[in-house]
Amino acid sequence: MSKRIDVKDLNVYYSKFLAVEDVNIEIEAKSVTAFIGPSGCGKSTFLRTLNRMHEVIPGGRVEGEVLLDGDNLYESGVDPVTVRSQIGMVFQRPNPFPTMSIKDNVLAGVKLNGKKISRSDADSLVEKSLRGANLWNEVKDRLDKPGSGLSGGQQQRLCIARTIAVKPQVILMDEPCSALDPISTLAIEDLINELKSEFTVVIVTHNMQQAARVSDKTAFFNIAGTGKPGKLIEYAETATIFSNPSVKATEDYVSGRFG
Amino acid sequence: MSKRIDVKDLNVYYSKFLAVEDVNIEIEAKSVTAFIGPSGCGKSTFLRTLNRMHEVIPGGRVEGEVLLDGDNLYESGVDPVTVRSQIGMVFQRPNPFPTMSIKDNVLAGVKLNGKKISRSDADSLVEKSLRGANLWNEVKDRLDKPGSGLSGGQQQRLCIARTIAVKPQVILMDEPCSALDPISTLAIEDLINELKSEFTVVIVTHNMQQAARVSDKTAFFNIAGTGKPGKLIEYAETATIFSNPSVKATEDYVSGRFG
Amino acid sequence: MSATTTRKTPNDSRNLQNPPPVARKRNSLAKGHLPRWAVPGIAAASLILGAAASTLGGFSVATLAIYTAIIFVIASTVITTLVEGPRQGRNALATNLVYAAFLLALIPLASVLFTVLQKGLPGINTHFLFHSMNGITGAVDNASVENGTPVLGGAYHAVIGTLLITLWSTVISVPVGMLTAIYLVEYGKNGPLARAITFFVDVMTGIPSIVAGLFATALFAVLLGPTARMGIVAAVALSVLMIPTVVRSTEEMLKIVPNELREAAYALGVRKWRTIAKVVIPTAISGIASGVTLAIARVIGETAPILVTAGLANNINVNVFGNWMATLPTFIYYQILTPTSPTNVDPSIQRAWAAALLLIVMVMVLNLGARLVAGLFAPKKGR
Amino acid sequence: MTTNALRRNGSKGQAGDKVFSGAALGAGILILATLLAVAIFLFIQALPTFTADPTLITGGEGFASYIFPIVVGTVIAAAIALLIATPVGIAVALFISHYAPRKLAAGLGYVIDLLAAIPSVIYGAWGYLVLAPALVPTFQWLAANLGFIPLFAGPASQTGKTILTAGIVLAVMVLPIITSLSREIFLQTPKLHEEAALALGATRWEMITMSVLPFARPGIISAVMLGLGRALGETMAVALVLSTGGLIPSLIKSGNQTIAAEIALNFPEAFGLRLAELIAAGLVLFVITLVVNLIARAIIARHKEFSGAN
Amino acid sequence: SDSPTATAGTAASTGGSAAAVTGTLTGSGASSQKSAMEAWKAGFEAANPGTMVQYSPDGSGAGRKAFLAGGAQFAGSDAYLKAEEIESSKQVCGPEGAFNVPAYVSPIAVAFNLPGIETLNLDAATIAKIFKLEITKWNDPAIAAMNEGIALPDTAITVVHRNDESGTTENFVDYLAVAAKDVWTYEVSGDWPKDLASENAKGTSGVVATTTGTEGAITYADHSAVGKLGTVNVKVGEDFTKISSEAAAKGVEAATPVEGRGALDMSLDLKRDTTESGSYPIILVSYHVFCSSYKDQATVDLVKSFGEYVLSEAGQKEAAASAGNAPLSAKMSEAAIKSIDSIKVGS
Ligand SMILES: Nc1ncnc2c1ncn2[C@@H]1O[C@H](COP(=O)(O)OP(=O)(O)OP(=O)(O)O)[C@@H](O)[C@H]1O
Ligand SMILES: Nc1ncnc2c1ncn2[C@@H]1O[C@H](COP(=O)(O)OP(=O)(O)OP(=O)(O)O)[C@@H](O)[C@H]1O
Ligand SMILES: [Mg+2]
Ligand SMILES: [Mg+2]
Ligand SMILES: O=P([O-])([O-])[O-]
Repeated sequence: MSKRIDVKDLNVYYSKFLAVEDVNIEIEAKSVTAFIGPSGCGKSTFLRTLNRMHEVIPGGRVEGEVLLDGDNLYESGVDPVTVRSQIGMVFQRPNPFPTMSIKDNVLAGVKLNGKKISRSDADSLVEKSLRGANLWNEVKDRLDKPGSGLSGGQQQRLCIARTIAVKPQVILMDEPCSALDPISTLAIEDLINELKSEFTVVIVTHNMQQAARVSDKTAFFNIAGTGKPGKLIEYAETATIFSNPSVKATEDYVSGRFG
Repeated sequence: MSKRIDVKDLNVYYSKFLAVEDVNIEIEAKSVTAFIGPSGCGKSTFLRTLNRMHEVIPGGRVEGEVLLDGDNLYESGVDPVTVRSQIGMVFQRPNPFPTMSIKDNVLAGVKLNGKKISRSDADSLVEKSLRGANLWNEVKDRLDKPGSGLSGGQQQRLCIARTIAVKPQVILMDEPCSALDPISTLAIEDLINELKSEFTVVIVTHNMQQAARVSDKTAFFNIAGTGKPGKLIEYAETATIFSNPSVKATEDYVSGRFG
Repeated sequence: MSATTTRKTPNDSRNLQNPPPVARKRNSLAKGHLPRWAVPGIAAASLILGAAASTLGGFSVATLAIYTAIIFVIASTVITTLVEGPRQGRNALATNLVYAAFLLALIPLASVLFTVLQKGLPGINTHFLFHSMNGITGAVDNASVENGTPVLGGAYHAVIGTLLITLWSTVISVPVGMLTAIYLVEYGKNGPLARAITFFVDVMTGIPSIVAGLFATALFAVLLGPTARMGIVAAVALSVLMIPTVVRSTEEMLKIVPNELREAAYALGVRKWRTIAKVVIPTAISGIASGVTLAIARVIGETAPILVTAGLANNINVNVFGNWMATLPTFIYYQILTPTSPTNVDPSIQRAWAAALLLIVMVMVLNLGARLVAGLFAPKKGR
Repeated sequence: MTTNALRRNGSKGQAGDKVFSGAALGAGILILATLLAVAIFLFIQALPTFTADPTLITGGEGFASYIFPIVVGTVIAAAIALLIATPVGIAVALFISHYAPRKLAAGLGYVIDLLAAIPSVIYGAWGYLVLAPALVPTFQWLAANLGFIPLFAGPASQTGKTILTAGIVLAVMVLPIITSLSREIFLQTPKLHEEAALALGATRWEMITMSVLPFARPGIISAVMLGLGRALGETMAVALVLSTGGLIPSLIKSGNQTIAAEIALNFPEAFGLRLAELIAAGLVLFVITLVVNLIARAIIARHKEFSGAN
Repeated sequence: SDSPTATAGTAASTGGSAAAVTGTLTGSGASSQKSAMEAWKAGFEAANPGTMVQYSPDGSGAGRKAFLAGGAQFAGSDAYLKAEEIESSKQVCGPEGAFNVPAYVSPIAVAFNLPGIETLNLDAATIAKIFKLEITKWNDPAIAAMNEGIALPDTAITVVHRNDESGTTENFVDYLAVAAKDVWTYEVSGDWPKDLASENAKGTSGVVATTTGTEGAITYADHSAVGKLGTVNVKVGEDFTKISSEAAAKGVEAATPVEGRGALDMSLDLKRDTTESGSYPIILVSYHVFCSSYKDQATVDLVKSFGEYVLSEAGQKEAAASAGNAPLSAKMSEAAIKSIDSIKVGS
């Protein structure tokens, strides 16, 4: 099962600083949406508002609505925990739990919430998730070793496996491949394609090729200058964005002639 | 001034684990060399042996020789501090000093050398280095703010600026652009091209296009399987590696058909 | 391009079959670096000079050590500065001072431990360990001194008292202290209440132990009447002393848990309290454990607050909610300050030092236990 | 308005969060309440001192002139303790975290922690049995050679039981507090930042000053404050080691007194107004701690923006 | 185990007293009584199975305070209750208030550390001058005059006094203020005069240890605790009296009851300037303070039987054997027992 996301008139603040201004976007269920744009334009910031992770940052707050299949995430009475267990997230920097083994890292989302899970279910979930993240072969012999002993790329894939394991309805990924080699990247891209058949995926990427390869629709964010808020400039079919964008800035950016 | 690096019969260990085996490579002065290969094959590990940063990791040690213009870095009596001040390094993860302002971060390495530096020299050095890292415009108004307040991409560019500022003879970069957007990436690539005229640059990258764009020679590392040591498979002119590699694995890797 | 190499033009072949250059010059990277024997050399010279200097002004091992250390620190700093430059000189100085500080810190430790062992070991035996002081009078001590028989009476009752009172104060302080630290780091958001708590916790560290004792006495006098002296009152007094240490060390440790980990857990839909309990605390557990151990060590040796809260007993009492109790520090205190037999103080002094040894061993065991616990949960990598 | 599906099962498990945050808040408030109760207790008990006829106060010249020398003595003892223990403690912590061979480090840390395990009575006994006599020759040397400095004015104490000795004993007692807290924090310095410094060609010491110490700074200040609390409040060791007396500048003569020791020494026989005086002395100590902590806070706050956390 | 002396068998029961008493008796007070109290406790508990005595040696002041607050059933004190304290005792003790009985006599030695010299003869004025820091050398003519034939060294005198408030100090300076009133002009209190800066230490054991460790040092301390230190023979009348239990008992004989007290009260005014040869004037009489009535019969029985045990010949002997103090004279004991016997159940 997957769900659609509709964002209406969203402003995102860090205390008084308006980081992202007036975003309206509709993300369809069972699709992959890519966010692209120059560094600092607020892609990560906006992405975090989609599962209320933005609130975790001191001073972080939003105005506007984010609807998950019509239900406003920010309506009073909505528990952010519920939101986040339905909308998973993979971060820019790999952050496995240092106190846990590789296996426990994968099971973290399940176990930390105190859910009981049988041994065999756990084992098969671990294997499935790690295979999905293309990490199984590398770690299958050391599932009980700490996750922090892996290389950067391995760690990031572990984090992806961990997110997949909770089977969310939407998966947000903030430059998930920026620490990965092409092989792992390809595997993840394949995985995203697989996930798409069941889940809604939103991905921030700096890699134009990646955006072109994996996404159905692409959103281009830009920023007018330092201290100014980031804005959604153009949102359309990926093919359109890369071949026939309607805004000049988008064209400049995707063709690398920017700035 | 720049120097060449010759590596002879180098084995790199983490305690008893042989991470990289028997590397022989000659890196020419005033050139850009790219290291590519799948995740976990030991690129970072090997790169760190080139300025003895490997020793910082518990259990990290090497066998063999690394010659900087004929002087063995690992000869007894050589101070790693001397080595590192001649061979700078930019890391995979941005690591600005959180307790220093942006300006002090740039000057951190310069101040170490104890040379008194006049205010105006310092200012111009800061500007030059930040411009070189394509960060000047974004931070020029907040040079006295902490470096940790920047976005990931901005932080990484700050680290590059910091390394450039000490004017080392060799610059090692471990996936310096993996957290950067295309614009910053392009700027850094341009910068590498500029640096090449004076310095020796070694760069680890997952981005094949980047390797093709910036490097004169490319080294392909590979690993036979988990627990096996990484090896240097092929080392040649970048054009050769990408168009006419002599080893099958290289060809598979650069064309994305690997594994 | 250095001219110091005899190397020919670089060759492109991947196999380095060329023999290494025959007459290589001295490694320019090693230039201006002290040879390996320099440090032992300077040390030996310092020892000789130190011996000379100390004989001038009355020889003793202490002055020899001090002079040698000072000469070594100065000489190696100066020589390193001259040969390797001021940066290396400063580095050498820092290294020397850090080592010297460590050795310096060992001196009182060694001296105290030696004193305690020397004076305490003779008194350690099963009689001492498993008997109370019940019925031991000055006459008993006089008899054992005059007849040369073994000293009677032991610290068993005080060991029980120490364990129980410390256990209860830990049971009170650790939850309160840790929860407070959690409030400060995870919930307080540096608001006015959090800042007030942080500040007053610091102030609390300065409460003299006797005041804590008097406070607990007054508190229980209000609650239960003036006769209320018992183990639990002492435990409350000790808690007042312990809580700030627990809060402070836990707070510092929680603060340095990277936010990334919290975010990772939140993003998995983990509730905040579970994130704190299962991710944040385990990551910081090693530091928290040593903070708690420190806090326990801080109060387990307290005398003054126990005297006014738990009284003094010679007999075994396992009930912290009734009757008086002795602890090892109060036992030691009275054995030293008012010996059982004023005329023959040796048995009391022996019991006091043996009890001190016992107390130190207890804290050591506690320390080891804490480390073990910490090791089980601590981050699996790192130093 | 349609019901929000996210809200429906939203409260499930939320109770845990409420209970936990409530407990955390409760604990914090309990501490504040306790401290307030201690302050009220001190104030009520001390009140007679402030209303009494000044001639009835010990010394006969009112509370201020009674307490002033003891306050100064307390500050001297604590200052000596911190002047010794802070640099040594930080250096020992650095030794364990960054200098000692890795395999030894944990054991060495444990050894230093042992200092915290020794009860204050034992420090007191060790202080007057071992340390004080051992210091007598040094004091005599100081009096003979540096006697022109008021701090070392002679004649030196025959017994060695001086405020300097008490300060040294306090330093030893405070050392493990500073060391163990600093060490834990030094060990947590992000590898990234240490490597950043090393890669710039920093020596070990430069790496420490660039990344370790700035990162640990607030923690070090907290550790020192904890140590200060111990030094200010320590009763028994000072009572046993110090040969007390009126305020004198010389550190090597008997004399001076600390508040905590003054309370401990006189409390058993104190009665009526005298008792109120001693409690008032405790209140003064409380205020001193408050002021010192205010200053420490201010120092930490000044560098907040650049704090190492996150 | 709670019976470490099981094999030693010293605490032999001397036959139960008439009425079998049980219960816990709580006392608090002078630390100087701790050793004697341990002996009384052991003897009393052995003779009366089912009883427990707990005594906290918190100090006389703390003990009196606890007693007056109802926190202890009796107090041990180095000084008798003052009139206003007796007045305030009526709150816990009923209309007749509390009373003092002597329980413990301790001679205070003036003890010094001069190798090879075991006794010195000194008069009150010289002792006062030494402790006033006016005489600073051991071979001072004033000392030499009274000690012909003793080779006095040219050592500096180091005065060691108590740094805690103490009954020993109070009795010692009381002696100086009375017997050498021209020299010793300081106020009599348990605190050593602030103006006389010299070495000091906590507790009797502290001053003894410091004196023992410092050659040329002199102090004052309970006679039982001075160990190997030399002691001063104090001039009484024309003779020098050597310190002893007998001489101390004689010193107590010379005391007179404090005026204006109730019939039960046995507070004593010590006569420090007695000239009766063979009596030792630097003595400390330590009291037990009881209520004249307690709430219930069980408590009354317990208090009476303990109080009387302390004053009995057996009790005084046990204490002397353990604590090295001087026993009360038979006459004084009898009078004190009579006082205790009249304790009754109050309203
Ligand atoms: N915690 C924070 N507090 C205040 N401002 C912040 C914070 N994090 C980011 N910002 C600011 O918000 C803006 C958007 O940052 P954000 O990290 O969302 O950009 P981004 O598009 O993800 O960049 P990158 O591609 O480098 O990751 C930037 O100007 C940044 O400086
Ligand atoms: N600190 C360490 N201790 C032990 N083994 C390590 C350590 N760091 C890395 N390794 C192991 O060494 C091997 C090489 O790792 P390295 O980080 O050099 O790979 P890499 O090629 O840089 O990978 P990536 O592209 O993901 O950065 C891997 O098997 C890794 O698990
Ligand atoms: Mg981002
Ligand atoms: Mg790497
Ligand atoms: O018995 P003291 O009051 O002198 O301790």
